[in-house]
Amino acid sequence: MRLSVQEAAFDAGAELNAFSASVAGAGAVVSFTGLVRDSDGSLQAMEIEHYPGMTQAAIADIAAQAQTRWSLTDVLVIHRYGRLEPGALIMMVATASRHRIAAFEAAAFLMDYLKSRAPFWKKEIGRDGATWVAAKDEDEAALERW
Amino acid sequence: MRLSVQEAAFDAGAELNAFSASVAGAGAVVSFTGLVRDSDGSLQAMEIEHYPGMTQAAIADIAAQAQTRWSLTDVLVIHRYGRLEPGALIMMVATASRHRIAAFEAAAFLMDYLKSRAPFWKKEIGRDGATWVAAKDEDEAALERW
Amino acid sequence: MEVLYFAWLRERIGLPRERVETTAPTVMALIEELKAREDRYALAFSDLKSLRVALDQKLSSLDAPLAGVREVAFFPPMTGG
Amino acid sequence: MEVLYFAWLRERIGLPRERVETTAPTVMALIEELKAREDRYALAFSDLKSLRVALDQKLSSLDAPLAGVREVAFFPPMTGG
Repeated sequence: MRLSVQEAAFDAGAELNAFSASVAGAGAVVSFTGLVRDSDGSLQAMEIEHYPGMTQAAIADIAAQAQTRWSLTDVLVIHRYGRLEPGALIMMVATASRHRIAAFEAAAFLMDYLKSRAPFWKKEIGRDGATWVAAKDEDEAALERW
Repeated sequence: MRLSVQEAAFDAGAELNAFSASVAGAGAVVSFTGLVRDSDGSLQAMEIEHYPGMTQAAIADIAAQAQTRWSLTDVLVIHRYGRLEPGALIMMVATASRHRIAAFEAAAFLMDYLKSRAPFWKKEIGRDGATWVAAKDEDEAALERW
Repeated sequence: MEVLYFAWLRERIGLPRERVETTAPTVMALIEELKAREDRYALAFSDLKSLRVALDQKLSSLDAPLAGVREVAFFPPMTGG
Repeated sequence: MEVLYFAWLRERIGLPRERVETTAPTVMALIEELKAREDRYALAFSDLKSLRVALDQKLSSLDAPLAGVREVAFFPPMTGG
Protein backbone atom coordinates (compact mmCIF):
# COMPACT_ATOMS: atom_id res chain seq x y z
CA MET A 1 0.00 0.00 0.00
CA ARG A 2 1.49 3.31 -1.10
CA LEU A 3 0.02 6.53 0.32
CA SER A 4 1.80 9.71 -0.69
CA VAL A 5 1.11 13.34 0.19
CA GLN A 6 3.43 15.39 -1.95
CA GLU A 7 4.00 18.75 -3.58
CA ALA A 8 5.68 17.30 -6.67
CA ALA A 9 3.82 16.38 -9.84
CA PHE A 10 3.41 12.68 -10.61
CA ASP A 11 2.88 10.54 -13.70
CA ALA A 12 -0.52 8.84 -13.36
CA GLY A 13 0.17 6.44 -16.25
CA ALA A 14 3.48 5.30 -14.79
CA GLU A 15 1.83 4.92 -11.38
CA LEU A 16 -1.01 2.87 -12.88
CA ASN A 17 1.41 0.58 -14.70
CA ALA A 18 3.59 0.06 -11.63
CA PHE A 19 0.52 -0.62 -9.51
CA SER A 20 -0.97 -3.11 -11.99
CA ALA A 21 2.37 -4.90 -12.38
CA SER A 22 2.59 -5.44 -8.61
CA VAL A 23 -0.85 -7.03 -8.15
CA ALA A 24 -0.47 -10.33 -10.00
CA GLY A 25 -3.37 -12.06 -8.24
CA ALA A 26 -5.86 -9.31 -9.04
CA GLY A 27 -8.01 -9.33 -12.14
CA ALA A 28 -9.38 -5.81 -11.75
CA VAL A 29 -7.69 -2.44 -11.28
CA VAL A 30 -9.72 0.77 -10.96
CA SER A 31 -8.09 4.20 -10.93
CA PHE A 32 -9.43 7.67 -10.33
CA THR A 33 -7.50 10.74 -11.39
CA GLY A 34 -8.54 14.25 -10.33
CA LEU A 35 -7.47 17.17 -12.50
CA VAL A 36 -7.53 20.94 -12.06
CA ARG A 37 -10.54 21.87 -14.16
CA ASP A 38 -10.71 25.18 -15.91
CA SER A 39 -14.29 25.43 -17.11
CA ASP A 40 -14.28 28.93 -18.55
CA GLY A 41 -10.61 29.73 -19.05
CA SER A 42 -10.43 32.20 -16.16
CA LEU A 43 -8.58 30.00 -13.68
CA GLN A 44 -4.91 30.83 -13.25
CA ALA A 45 -4.01 28.28 -10.62
CA MET A 46 -5.32 26.15 -7.80
CA GLU A 47 -3.66 26.28 -4.41
CA ILE A 48 -4.10 23.30 -2.13
CA GLU A 49 -3.47 23.73 1.56
CA HIS A 50 -3.27 20.79 3.91
CA TYR A 51 -2.63 19.94 7.57
CA PRO A 52 0.75 18.25 7.45
CA GLY A 53 0.59 16.51 10.81
CA MET A 54 -2.81 15.02 10.12
CA THR A 55 -3.02 14.36 6.38
CA GLN A 56 -1.00 11.17 6.12
CA ALA A 57 -2.73 9.59 9.12
CA ALA A 58 -6.19 10.57 7.83
CA ILE A 59 -5.47 8.98 4.45
CA ALA A 60 -4.06 5.84 6.07
CA ASP A 61 -7.21 5.58 8.16
CA ILE A 62 -9.46 5.92 5.09
CA ALA A 63 -7.42 3.33 3.17
CA ALA A 64 -7.57 0.93 6.13
CA GLN A 65 -11.35 1.31 6.23
CA ALA A 66 -11.53 0.43 2.53
CA GLN A 67 -9.38 -2.65 3.09
CA THR A 68 -11.65 -3.76 5.92
CA ARG A 69 -14.80 -3.40 3.84
CA TRP A 70 -13.59 -4.90 0.56
CA SER A 71 -11.21 -7.68 -0.33
CA LEU A 72 -8.45 -5.64 -1.96
CA THR A 73 -5.11 -6.81 -3.28
CA ASP A 74 -3.65 -3.32 -2.94
CA VAL A 75 -4.47 0.38 -2.61
CA LEU A 76 -2.66 3.46 -3.94
CA VAL A 77 -3.34 7.07 -2.94
CA ILE A 78 -1.35 10.08 -4.14
CA HIS A 79 -2.51 13.60 -3.24
CA ARG A 80 -0.67 16.80 -4.07
CA TYR A 81 -0.63 20.12 -2.25
CA GLY A 82 0.75 23.52 -3.21
CA ARG A 83 0.21 25.49 -6.39
CA LEU A 84 -1.18 23.59 -9.42
CA GLU A 85 -1.78 24.83 -12.95
CA PRO A 86 -5.03 24.22 -14.88
CA GLY A 87 -5.02 20.71 -16.33
CA ALA A 88 -2.53 19.43 -13.74
CA LEU A 89 -3.20 16.24 -11.82
CA ILE A 90 -4.34 16.88 -8.26
CA MET A 91 -4.50 13.33 -7.02
CA MET A 92 -5.15 9.73 -7.88
CA VAL A 93 -6.36 6.58 -6.19
CA ALA A 94 -6.10 3.04 -7.47
CA THR A 95 -7.57 -0.18 -6.13
CA ALA A 96 -6.91 -3.78 -7.13
CA SER A 97 -9.13 -6.74 -6.42
CA ARG A 98 -10.04 -10.12 -7.81
CA HIS A 99 -13.44 -8.76 -8.74
CA ARG A 100 -14.37 -5.60 -10.57
CA ILE A 101 -17.25 -4.55 -8.35
CA ALA A 102 -15.08 -4.55 -5.21
CA ALA A 103 -12.41 -2.50 -7.02
CA PHE A 104 -15.01 0.02 -8.24
CA GLU A 105 -16.77 0.38 -4.91
CA ALA A 106 -13.55 0.72 -2.93
CA ALA A 107 -12.22 3.42 -5.29
CA ALA A 108 -15.49 5.38 -5.08
CA PHE A 109 -15.46 5.02 -1.28
CA LEU A 110 -11.86 6.28 -1.08
CA MET A 111 -12.76 9.30 -3.22
CA ASP A 112 -15.85 10.15 -1.18
CA TYR A 113 -13.85 10.05 2.04
CA LEU A 114 -10.76 11.83 0.69
CA LYS A 115 -13.06 14.58 -0.57
CA SER A 116 -14.70 15.31 2.78
CA ARG A 117 -12.56 13.75 5.51
CA ALA A 118 -8.92 14.32 4.51
CA PRO A 119 -7.60 17.75 5.57
CA PHE A 120 -7.15 19.47 2.22
CA TRP A 121 -8.57 22.84 1.19
CA LYS A 122 -8.64 24.13 -2.37
CA LYS A 123 -8.38 27.76 -3.38
CA GLU A 124 -8.97 28.90 -6.93
CA ILE A 125 -6.83 31.77 -8.13
CA GLY A 126 -8.54 33.62 -10.95
CA ARG A 127 -7.95 36.87 -12.76
CA ASP A 128 -10.40 38.62 -10.46
CA GLY A 129 -9.07 37.25 -7.21
CA ALA A 130 -9.00 34.10 -5.13
CA THR A 131 -11.88 31.99 -3.84
CA TRP A 132 -11.87 29.07 -1.44
CA VAL A 133 -13.72 26.15 -2.99
CA ALA A 134 -16.86 25.51 -0.96
CA ALA A 135 -17.68 22.00 0.19
CA LYS A 136 -20.83 20.72 -1.48
CA ASP A 137 -23.77 19.27 0.40
CA GLU A 138 -23.80 16.45 -2.14
CA ASP A 139 -20.25 15.48 -1.16
CA GLU A 140 -21.26 15.16 2.47
CA ALA A 141 -24.37 13.25 1.40
CA ALA A 142 -22.24 10.89 -0.71
CA LEU A 143 -20.70 9.49 2.50
CA GLU A 144 -24.09 8.13 3.51
CA ARG A 145 -23.89 5.58 0.70
CA TRP A 146 -21.32 3.57 2.63
CA MET B 1 -14.16 8.56 -28.38
CA ARG B 2 -11.70 5.76 -29.07
CA LEU B 3 -13.00 2.19 -29.22
CA SER B 4 -10.46 -0.42 -30.20
CA VAL B 5 -10.77 -4.19 -30.62
CA GLN B 6 -7.27 -5.49 -31.14
CA GLU B 7 -4.99 -8.47 -30.83
CA ALA B 8 -1.93 -6.40 -29.92
CA ALA B 9 -0.91 -5.58 -26.37
CA PHE B 10 -1.38 -1.99 -25.20
CA ASP B 11 0.15 0.28 -22.56
CA ALA B 12 -2.61 1.18 -20.07
CA GLY B 13 -0.53 3.93 -18.47
CA ALA B 14 0.22 5.61 -21.78
CA GLU B 15 -3.45 5.28 -22.75
CA LEU B 16 -4.55 6.83 -19.45
CA ASN B 17 -2.15 9.75 -19.84
CA ALA B 18 -3.19 10.41 -23.44
CA PHE B 19 -6.86 10.21 -22.46
CA SER B 20 -6.46 12.56 -19.48
CA ALA B 21 -4.45 15.06 -21.54
CA SER B 22 -7.25 15.25 -24.12
CA VAL B 23 -10.09 16.02 -21.70
CA ALA B 24 -9.15 19.48 -20.44
CA GLY B 25 -12.66 20.38 -19.26
CA ALA B 26 -13.06 17.26 -17.14
CA GLY B 27 -12.08 17.13 -13.49
CA ALA B 28 -12.49 13.38 -13.08
CA VAL B 29 -11.07 10.42 -14.97
CA VAL B 30 -11.90 6.83 -13.99
CA SER B 31 -10.16 3.85 -15.55
CA PHE B 32 -10.73 0.14 -15.29
CA THR B 33 -8.07 -2.36 -16.32
CA GLY B 34 -8.77 -6.08 -16.58
CA LEU B 35 -5.85 -8.49 -16.25
CA VAL B 36 -5.43 -12.21 -16.85
CA ARG B 37 -5.54 -13.53 -13.32
CA ASP B 38 -3.63 -16.61 -12.33
CA SER B 39 -4.91 -17.48 -8.89
CA ASP B 40 -3.11 -20.75 -8.28
CA GLY B 41 -0.25 -20.71 -10.77
CA SER B 42 -1.78 -23.36 -13.06
CA LEU B 43 -2.93 -21.06 -15.86
CA GLN B 44 -0.75 -21.14 -18.97
CA ALA B 45 -2.71 -18.72 -21.14
CA MET B 46 -6.10 -17.21 -21.79
CA GLU B 47 -7.57 -17.33 -25.28
CA ILE B 48 -10.19 -14.76 -26.15
CA GLU B 49 -12.48 -15.42 -29.09
CA HIS B 50 -14.73 -12.74 -30.51
CA TYR B 51 -17.25 -12.15 -33.28
CA PRO B 52 -15.38 -9.78 -35.59
CA GLY B 53 -18.40 -8.47 -37.49
CA MET B 54 -20.33 -7.65 -34.35
CA THR B 55 -17.79 -6.69 -31.68
CA GLN B 56 -17.00 -3.14 -32.72
CA ALA B 57 -20.67 -2.26 -33.24
CA ALA B 58 -21.68 -3.81 -29.91
CA ILE B 59 -19.02 -1.79 -28.07
CA ALA B 60 -20.02 1.40 -29.88
CA ASP B 61 -23.62 0.80 -28.86
CA ILE B 62 -22.66 0.28 -25.20
CA ALA B 63 -20.49 3.42 -25.23
CA ALA B 64 -23.31 5.44 -26.83
CA GLN B 65 -25.69 4.27 -24.10
CA ALA B 66 -23.20 5.44 -21.45
CA GLN B 67 -22.92 8.84 -23.12
CA THR B 68 -26.71 9.16 -23.17
CA ARG B 69 -27.06 8.34 -19.49
CA TRP B 70 -24.18 10.39 -18.09
CA SER B 71 -22.57 13.68 -19.02
CA LEU B 72 -19.19 12.44 -20.21
CA THR B 73 -16.36 14.42 -21.74
CA ASP B 74 -14.96 11.31 -23.38
CA VAL B 75 -14.94 7.51 -23.35
CA LEU B 76 -12.16 5.03 -24.13
CA VAL B 77 -12.57 1.27 -24.64
CA ILE B 78 -9.77 -1.13 -25.62
CA HIS B 79 -10.42 -4.88 -25.69
CA ARG B 80 -7.98 -7.52 -26.82
CA TYR B 81 -8.61 -10.92 -28.36
CA GLY B 82 -6.29 -13.85 -29.10
CA ARG B 83 -3.82 -15.55 -26.79
CA LEU B 84 -2.82 -13.71 -23.60
CA GLU B 85 -0.29 -14.69 -20.95
CA PRO B 86 -1.04 -14.58 -17.19
CA GLY B 87 -0.70 -11.01 -15.91
CA ALA B 88 -1.34 -9.51 -19.35
CA LEU B 89 -3.87 -6.73 -19.81
CA ILE B 90 -7.12 -7.96 -21.34
CA MET B 91 -8.90 -4.65 -21.69
CA MET B 92 -9.43 -1.19 -20.29
CA VAL B 93 -12.13 1.43 -20.19
CA ALA B 94 -11.75 5.06 -19.20
CA THR B 95 -14.37 7.75 -18.67
CA ALA B 96 -13.97 11.47 -18.15
CA SER B 97 -16.53 13.81 -16.66
CA ARG B 98 -16.78 17.05 -14.73
CA HIS B 99 -17.92 15.08 -11.71
CA ARG B 100 -16.46 11.99 -10.13
CA ILE B 101 -19.71 10.14 -9.54
CA ALA B 102 -20.70 10.29 -13.23
CA ALA B 103 -17.24 9.05 -14.23
CA PHE B 104 -17.41 6.17 -11.73
CA GLU B 105 -20.94 5.12 -12.64
CA ALA B 106 -20.33 5.27 -16.38
CA ALA B 107 -17.16 3.17 -16.09
CA ALA B 108 -18.95 0.55 -13.97
CA PHE B 109 -21.85 0.53 -16.46
CA LEU B 110 -19.47 0.04 -19.39
CA MET B 111 -17.80 -2.86 -17.61
CA ASP B 112 -21.08 -4.56 -16.72
CA TYR B 113 -22.26 -4.36 -20.33
CA LEU B 114 -18.93 -5.29 -21.91
CA LYS B 115 -18.84 -8.33 -19.64
CA SER B 116 -22.24 -9.73 -20.66
CA ARG B 117 -23.25 -8.02 -23.91
CA ALA B 118 -20.12 -7.71 -26.03
CA PRO B 119 -19.35 -10.87 -28.06
CA PHE B 120 -16.19 -12.12 -26.36
CA TRP B 121 -15.59 -15.58 -24.94
CA LYS B 122 -12.70 -16.51 -22.68
CA LYS B 123 -11.00 -19.88 -22.54
CA GLU B 124 -8.45 -20.74 -19.88
CA ILE B 125 -5.60 -22.97 -20.99
CA GLY B 126 -4.17 -24.84 -18.01
CA ARG B 127 -1.74 -27.71 -17.59
CA ASP B 128 -4.62 -30.17 -17.43
CA GLY B 129 -6.53 -28.87 -20.44
CA ALA B 130 -8.70 -25.99 -21.55
CA THR B 131 -11.94 -24.68 -20.04
CA TRP B 132 -14.35 -22.08 -21.33
CA VAL B 133 -14.97 -19.47 -18.66
CA ALA B 134 -18.61 -19.72 -17.57
CA ALA B 135 -20.74 -16.60 -17.40
CA LYS B 136 -21.74 -15.86 -13.81
CA ASP B 137 -25.32 -15.28 -12.70
CA GLU B 138 -24.03 -12.29 -10.74
CA ASP B 139 -22.73 -10.68 -13.95
CA GLU B 140 -26.15 -10.93 -15.56
CA ALA B 141 -27.71 -9.64 -12.34
CA ALA B 142 -25.31 -6.68 -12.33
CA LEU B 143 -27.04 -5.32 -15.44
CA GLU B 144 -30.21 -4.80 -13.44
CA ARG B 145 -28.50 -2.00 -11.50
CA TRP B 146 -28.78 0.29 -14.51
CA MET C 1 -28.38 -18.06 -44.71
CA GLU C 2 -24.98 -17.97 -43.01
CA VAL C 3 -24.92 -19.67 -39.62
CA LEU C 4 -21.99 -18.94 -37.30
CA TYR C 5 -20.92 -20.72 -34.12
CA PHE C 6 -18.65 -19.42 -31.40
CA ALA C 7 -16.81 -20.75 -28.35
CA TRP C 8 -17.95 -24.20 -27.19
CA LEU C 9 -20.79 -24.28 -29.71
CA ARG C 10 -18.18 -23.99 -32.46
CA GLU C 11 -16.11 -26.74 -30.84
CA ARG C 12 -19.03 -29.12 -30.37
CA ILE C 13 -20.36 -28.64 -33.88
CA GLY C 14 -16.84 -28.70 -35.30
CA LEU C 15 -17.00 -25.70 -37.61
CA PRO C 16 -17.08 -21.91 -37.26
CA ARG C 17 -19.69 -21.23 -39.93
CA GLU C 18 -21.75 -22.89 -42.60
CA ARG C 19 -24.33 -22.06 -45.23
CA VAL C 20 -27.78 -23.41 -44.32
CA GLU C 21 -30.74 -23.58 -46.67
CA THR C 22 -33.84 -23.33 -44.54
CA THR C 23 -37.41 -22.10 -44.47
CA ALA C 24 -37.51 -22.11 -40.68
CA PRO C 25 -39.70 -19.19 -39.65
CA THR C 26 -38.00 -18.57 -36.30
CA VAL C 27 -34.65 -19.07 -34.59
CA MET C 28 -36.19 -21.85 -32.49
CA ALA C 29 -37.40 -23.65 -35.61
CA LEU C 30 -33.90 -23.42 -37.10
CA ILE C 31 -32.45 -24.88 -33.90
CA GLU C 32 -34.87 -27.83 -34.15
CA GLU C 33 -33.83 -28.41 -37.76
CA LEU C 34 -30.15 -28.38 -36.83
CA LYS C 35 -30.66 -30.66 -33.82
CA ALA C 36 -32.40 -33.21 -36.06
CA ARG C 37 -29.39 -33.37 -38.36
CA GLU C 38 -26.70 -35.00 -36.26
CA ASP C 39 -25.77 -35.76 -32.67
CA ARG C 40 -23.13 -33.03 -32.52
CA TYR C 41 -25.82 -30.42 -33.21
CA ALA C 42 -28.20 -32.01 -30.74
CA LEU C 43 -25.42 -31.87 -28.13
CA ALA C 44 -24.46 -28.29 -28.93
CA PHE C 45 -28.06 -27.11 -28.64
CA SER C 46 -29.05 -29.31 -25.69
CA ASP C 47 -29.03 -26.47 -23.13
CA LEU C 48 -31.10 -23.59 -24.44
CA LYS C 49 -30.61 -21.58 -21.23
CA SER C 50 -26.93 -21.31 -22.14
CA LEU C 51 -27.62 -20.32 -25.73
CA ARG C 52 -27.51 -16.80 -27.12
CA VAL C 53 -28.27 -15.72 -30.67
CA ALA C 54 -27.45 -12.71 -32.83
CA LEU C 55 -29.37 -11.96 -36.04
CA ASP C 56 -27.39 -9.92 -38.53
CA GLN C 57 -24.94 -9.15 -35.70
CA LYS C 58 -27.50 -7.88 -33.22
CA LEU C 59 -28.41 -9.77 -30.07
CA SER C 60 -31.86 -11.29 -30.40
CA SER C 61 -34.09 -13.92 -28.82
CA LEU C 62 -34.79 -17.56 -29.67
CA ASP C 63 -38.38 -16.82 -30.67
CA ALA C 64 -37.40 -14.08 -33.14
CA PRO C 65 -38.52 -14.48 -36.78
CA LEU C 66 -35.88 -15.21 -39.41
CA ALA C 67 -37.55 -13.43 -42.34
CA GLY C 68 -34.97 -11.31 -44.17
CA VAL C 69 -32.10 -12.39 -41.89
CA ARG C 70 -28.82 -13.16 -43.66
CA GLU C 71 -26.53 -14.07 -40.76
CA VAL C 72 -27.44 -16.06 -37.65
CA ALA C 73 -24.83 -16.53 -34.93
CA PHE C 74 -25.13 -18.95 -32.01
CA PHE C 75 -22.93 -18.74 -28.96
CA PRO C 76 -22.85 -19.23 -25.17
CA PRO C 77 -23.31 -16.34 -22.74
CA MET C 78 -20.60 -13.78 -23.35
CA THR C 79 -17.63 -13.43 -21.01
CA GLY C 80 -15.93 -10.21 -22.03
CA GLY C 81 -14.34 -7.59 -19.85
CA MET D 1 -2.29 24.42 23.98
CA GLU D 2 -1.42 24.87 20.32
CA VAL D 3 -4.27 26.20 18.22
CA LEU D 4 -4.01 25.89 14.42
CA TYR D 5 -6.10 27.56 11.72
CA PHE D 6 -6.45 26.51 8.09
CA ALA D 7 -7.87 27.91 4.85
CA TRP D 8 -10.17 30.92 5.30
CA LEU D 9 -10.07 30.62 9.08
CA ARG D 10 -6.33 31.14 8.89
CA GLU D 11 -6.81 34.11 6.57
CA ARG D 12 -9.51 35.76 8.69
CA ILE D 13 -7.60 35.35 11.93
CA GLY D 14 -4.35 36.30 10.25
CA LEU D 15 -2.09 33.57 11.58
CA PRO D 16 -1.60 29.85 11.03
CA ARG D 17 -1.08 28.87 14.67
CA GLU D 18 -0.73 30.30 18.12
CA ARG D 19 -0.19 29.17 21.68
CA VAL D 20 -3.34 29.68 23.81
CA GLU D 21 -3.44 29.43 27.59
CA THR D 22 -6.96 28.34 28.49
CA THR D 23 -8.97 26.38 30.98
CA ALA D 24 -11.89 25.99 28.56
CA PRO D 25 -13.42 22.57 29.26
CA THR D 26 -14.74 22.02 25.71
CA VAL D 27 -14.03 23.07 22.14
CA MET D 28 -17.14 25.23 22.20
CA ALA D 29 -15.95 27.02 25.34
CA LEU D 30 -12.59 27.68 23.65
CA ILE D 31 -14.38 29.12 20.63
CA GLU D 32 -16.34 31.48 22.89
CA GLU D 33 -13.10 32.61 24.55
CA LEU D 34 -11.47 33.28 21.19
CA LYS D 35 -14.55 35.10 19.80
CA ALA D 36 -14.49 37.43 22.83
CA ARG D 37 -10.88 38.42 22.10
CA GLU D 38 -11.14 40.37 18.86
CA ASP D 39 -13.40 40.98 15.89
CA ARG D 40 -11.27 38.88 13.56
CA TYR D 41 -11.89 35.84 15.77
CA ALA D 42 -15.60 36.64 16.07
CA LEU D 43 -15.78 36.85 12.28
CA ALA D 44 -13.81 33.65 11.72
CA PHE D 45 -16.04 31.70 14.10
CA SER D 46 -19.32 33.34 13.12
CA ASP D 47 -20.64 30.36 11.15
CA LEU D 48 -20.37 27.24 13.27
CA LYS D 49 -22.03 25.11 10.60
CA SER D 50 -18.97 25.71 8.40
CA LEU D 51 -16.52 24.93 11.18
CA ARG D 52 -14.67 21.66 11.66
CA VAL D 53 -12.27 20.78 14.45
CA ALA D 54 -9.50 18.24 14.96
CA LEU D 55 -8.13 17.41 18.41
CA ASP D 56 -4.58 16.08 18.36
CA GLN D 57 -5.00 15.58 14.60
CA LYS D 58 -8.21 13.56 14.77
CA LEU D 59 -11.54 14.90 13.57
CA SER D 60 -13.78 15.69 16.51
CA SER D 61 -16.90 17.63 17.42
CA LEU D 62 -17.48 21.08 18.88
CA ASP D 63 -18.83 19.69 22.14
CA ALA D 64 -15.79 17.47 22.73
CA PRO D 65 -13.83 17.96 25.99
CA LEU D 66 -10.36 19.50 25.84
CA ALA D 67 -8.85 17.68 28.82
CA GLY D 68 -5.42 16.36 27.86
CA VAL D 69 -5.55 17.81 24.35
CA ARG D 70 -2.31 19.41 23.13
CA GLU D 71 -3.25 20.52 19.60
CA VAL D 72 -6.58 21.97 18.45
CA ALA D 73 -7.07 22.71 14.73
CA PHE D 74 -9.95 24.74 13.31
CA PHE D 75 -10.84 24.70 9.63
CA PRO D 76 -13.71 24.85 7.14
CA PRO D 77 -15.22 21.69 5.61
CA MET D 78 -12.53 19.84 3.72
CA THR D 79 -12.33 19.92 -0.06
CA GLY D 80 -9.83 17.25 -1.02
CA GLY D 81 -9.94 14.82 -3.90
